Amino acid sequence: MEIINKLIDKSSLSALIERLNTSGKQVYAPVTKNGLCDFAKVESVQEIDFDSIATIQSAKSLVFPKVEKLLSYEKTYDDVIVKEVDLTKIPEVIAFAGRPCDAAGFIPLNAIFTSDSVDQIFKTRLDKLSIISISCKKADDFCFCTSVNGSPSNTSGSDILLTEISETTYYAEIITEKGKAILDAYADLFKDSAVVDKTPFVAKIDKQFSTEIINEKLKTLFESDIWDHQAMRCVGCGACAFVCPACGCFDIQDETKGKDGVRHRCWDSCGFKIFTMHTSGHNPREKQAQRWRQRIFHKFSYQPEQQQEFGCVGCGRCSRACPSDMNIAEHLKAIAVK
Amino acid sequence: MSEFEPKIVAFVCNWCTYAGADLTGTSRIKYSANVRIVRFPCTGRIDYMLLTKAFASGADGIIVSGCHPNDCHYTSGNFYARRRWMVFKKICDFMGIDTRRIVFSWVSAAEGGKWAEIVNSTNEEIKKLGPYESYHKLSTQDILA
Amino acid sequence: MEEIKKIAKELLAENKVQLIVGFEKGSANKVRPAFFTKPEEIDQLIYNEYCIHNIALYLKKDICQKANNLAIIANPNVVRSILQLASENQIAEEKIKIIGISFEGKCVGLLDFKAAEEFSKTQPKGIKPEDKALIEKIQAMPLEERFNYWVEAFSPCIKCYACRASCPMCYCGKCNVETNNPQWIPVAPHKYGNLEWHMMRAMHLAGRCINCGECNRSCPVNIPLNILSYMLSDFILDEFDSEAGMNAVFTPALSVYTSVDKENFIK
Amino acid sequence: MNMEKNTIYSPYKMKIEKITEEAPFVKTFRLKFINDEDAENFSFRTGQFGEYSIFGEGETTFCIASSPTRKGYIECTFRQAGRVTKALANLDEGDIIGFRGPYGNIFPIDEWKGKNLVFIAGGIALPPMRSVIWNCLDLRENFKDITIIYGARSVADLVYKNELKEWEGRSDVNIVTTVDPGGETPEWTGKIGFVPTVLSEIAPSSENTIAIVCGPPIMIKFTFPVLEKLGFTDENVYTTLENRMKCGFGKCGRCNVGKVFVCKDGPVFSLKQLKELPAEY
Repeated sequence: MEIINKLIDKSSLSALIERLNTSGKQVYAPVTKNGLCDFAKVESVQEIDFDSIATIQSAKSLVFPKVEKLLSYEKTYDDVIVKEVDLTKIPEVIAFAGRPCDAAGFIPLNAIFTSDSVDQIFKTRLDKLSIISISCKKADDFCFCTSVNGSPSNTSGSDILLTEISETTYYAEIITEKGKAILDAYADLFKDSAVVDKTPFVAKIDKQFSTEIINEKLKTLFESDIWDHQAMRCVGCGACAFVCPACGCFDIQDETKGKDGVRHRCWDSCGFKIFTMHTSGHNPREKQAQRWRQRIFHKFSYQPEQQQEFGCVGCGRCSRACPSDMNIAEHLKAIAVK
Repeated sequence: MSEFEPKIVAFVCNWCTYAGADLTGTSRIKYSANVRIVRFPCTGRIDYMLLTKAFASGADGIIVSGCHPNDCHYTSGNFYARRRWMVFKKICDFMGIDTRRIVFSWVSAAEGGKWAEIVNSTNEEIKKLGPYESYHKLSTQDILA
Repeated sequence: MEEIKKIAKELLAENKVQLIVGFEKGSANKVRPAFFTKPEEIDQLIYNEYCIHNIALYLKKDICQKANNLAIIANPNVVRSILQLASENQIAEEKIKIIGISFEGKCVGLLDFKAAEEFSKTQPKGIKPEDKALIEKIQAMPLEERFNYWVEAFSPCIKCYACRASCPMCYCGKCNVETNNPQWIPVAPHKYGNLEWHMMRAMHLAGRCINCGECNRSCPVNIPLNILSYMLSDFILDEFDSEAGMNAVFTPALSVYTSVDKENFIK
Repeated sequence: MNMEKNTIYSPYKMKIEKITEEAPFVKTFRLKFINDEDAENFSFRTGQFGEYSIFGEGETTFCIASSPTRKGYIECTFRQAGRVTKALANLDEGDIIGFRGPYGNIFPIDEWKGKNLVFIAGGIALPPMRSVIWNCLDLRENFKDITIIYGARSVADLVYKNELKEWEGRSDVNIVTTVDPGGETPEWTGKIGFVPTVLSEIAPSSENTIAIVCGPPIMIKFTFPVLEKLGFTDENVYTTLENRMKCGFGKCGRCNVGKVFVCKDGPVFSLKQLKELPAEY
């Protein structure tokens, strides 16, 4: 679809949020509570934190929650009744005021969950999700989207991208059919516009390396000592993977209460020792350095080859969340010059 | 509506309280049938998480009982347990888990009557408190939903 | 700062240690744990008020386990962790040289375990006043409110286990949460799973936690985990006069007993 | 395959029709679909695997150990080791379990037509092999000589004892069984020695021959060099991997090795393919 250019007044956002809510859609947006900015359900525009550079966690939980029911079951005396999830109950959701990197994150995630075989739960959630992002006015030292094919005003992944072009106005690019559906439903809130050059209105983020170089370098670096060196201070937690918008690894767990039970899917991380450990005790990735290598290789070598998508959008969340300051951009830069 | 019948789980040691409970039975002392006894080698073996597991599995009250001090079959298991209970009770209190629903006691193999009293009084107390809804909701209903 | 560097450089230059665990400049305005094996690398070593990571954690990691001997830049929290680890037979005195630094940032030179014990005792203890106030606030809540407070506080937990991974005392090869036969603690990060996990962890650290606050610092969603452990440490100090991280020979409160322990709560 | 299922995580319900004790802690289940329609729609090919689940304990991964030529049921053989296998071992005939599958790729037996086959298996790794062995034996005229070399730690640990006997009795199969030194019994008439050693003793010709190897990592490690010495090229050596898996279709991420997912792109790999992967299996 060709991008439709529109304008929307800041003062109209309040009406937009309210009307989206009354139409039965759930609106999720960055909300700061107890000093933490994360996506939360909002009912009015006042609740939204438009200033944060990025939420602590990505928007991925809107389509890939940290814990999610895959099926439930009921055990009877001599049988088991399996109840599948009701996909029709999955709500329509708007991801509002996320960043372009949040939106871009859904692309590699979608590739994981829908290539070869389709994960219907994920797909339904994504189909029912509309993404209205806002271009970044600010960036911090951890942002590196421009190095991984993104930008502070990147449209990919978003259905509508808003860019603040004045104190009062957002420039709105309607990118997809889903975006157009929102435009059509609330056409009175939007005004026509010509194409606007967004560059002066968004943050400048220097490009530090390119995904092509990383991909090329990795071809010869598997046995390199760089992994030992970089992973030395890694404590082996899963914070990086869990806040990452593109990490899709999960675990499947059963929980039973009496005769009823559920089979859950919950986030998992390649950084954990037990992620790959066999029952026999044999572990293909015994050392933390191997697990760190897997993380980088998966995002910059394996995933591009399997699914033609890089598994990193440059949001810098992993680096911000890391307790031992493993800065992924810095490490990638080191790989690029290796 | 029928009266609320609490589910009470008793974690008891094999050597004293379990034998004591046996004595209650053989002495034909009648006591509340709301209690389900789980026998352990020693109170020192009772992992505190078992208590929360019991609540999570639908218990409304818990009794933990073993040998009197200095009577432990393994010399000191109940002493270690006593400290652990103190600390566990503290953290439960702090985290808002209802410690009125957890009763600790020493019941020796000769105290059949005391066992009946403990069970009956706990039963009465839990009846007053009602079902442990907040924990059951968190540990069961929310998960199955 | 210069003194620390001098000591560190000498230790490496004179081959007294193979490895020094310290800090270097990190990304943005952060500092980060770093490892030095050559005297010339020491120029990168820094120490300032941001160096609050409890790097005693690395003593149980491969890099330190492989070294025959090492030195560590140790603020009182690190010193206390080392003493506690030593008391649990996790680190030998002859293997480690402690470069002690007070909470004010003053280098006190190399410490053997005896000196470390003295140092540990003279340094301030406790947690931030706002954390203490939070404990009091929670304790003053009615039961149900307290329960809801914690359920809500734990609800953002994503079970990344950063609290465990960055805790020097969490060195078990196989954590209780990984025990799956039966599954002891629920794996899923739902509210109930989170409550049990943090409760279990606090209990396992009871009497062993040295209150460095690292769990709270590393938590990506800022759960006030440190106050759980602190509340227990405080209780244990009051009740059993036992304090972790003060002595290299020490048995944690829950591994010992006295015949006069309180039992007014036991029927 | 899961066409009428709501999601790809929904299992078929299967009834345990028969349980065979193969060795200490090793059992074989014969499973039948509860729903006749499922049974009709279901098909698999040799080499594929499935996710077997006990509701309440979780899922576990085994290959389908029966041959696709034997219709109407599937079989799996497992050693009791972890949480789910322990729970499985406690089940009785008539109990119900879940099954998702089939997943993964296949042994390219169509390409092996007119060739000699050498199967080399160790311990509990015979089950994945058994499917392909029976498949080839049921299509016996398609292949030339069939040799099976199977070893286990001890005589008791040999699985499929009845079938081993049956194969021994067949004139069109050359079977060699061996046990590790010290694992023999006084009655033991087979060989004594490790699989790679026995393999080099027997020295099957690599001429027009495919070798299929499956066993514990240590056996694999020492078997490949022997095969190489015998003149087997990497394209003619196959193995089946079993990494830790959860989902079975390349999403959960844990069986990712290099650019492949063992569950989706494997589990069957030729040695040539294996050598292109990092050694994370």
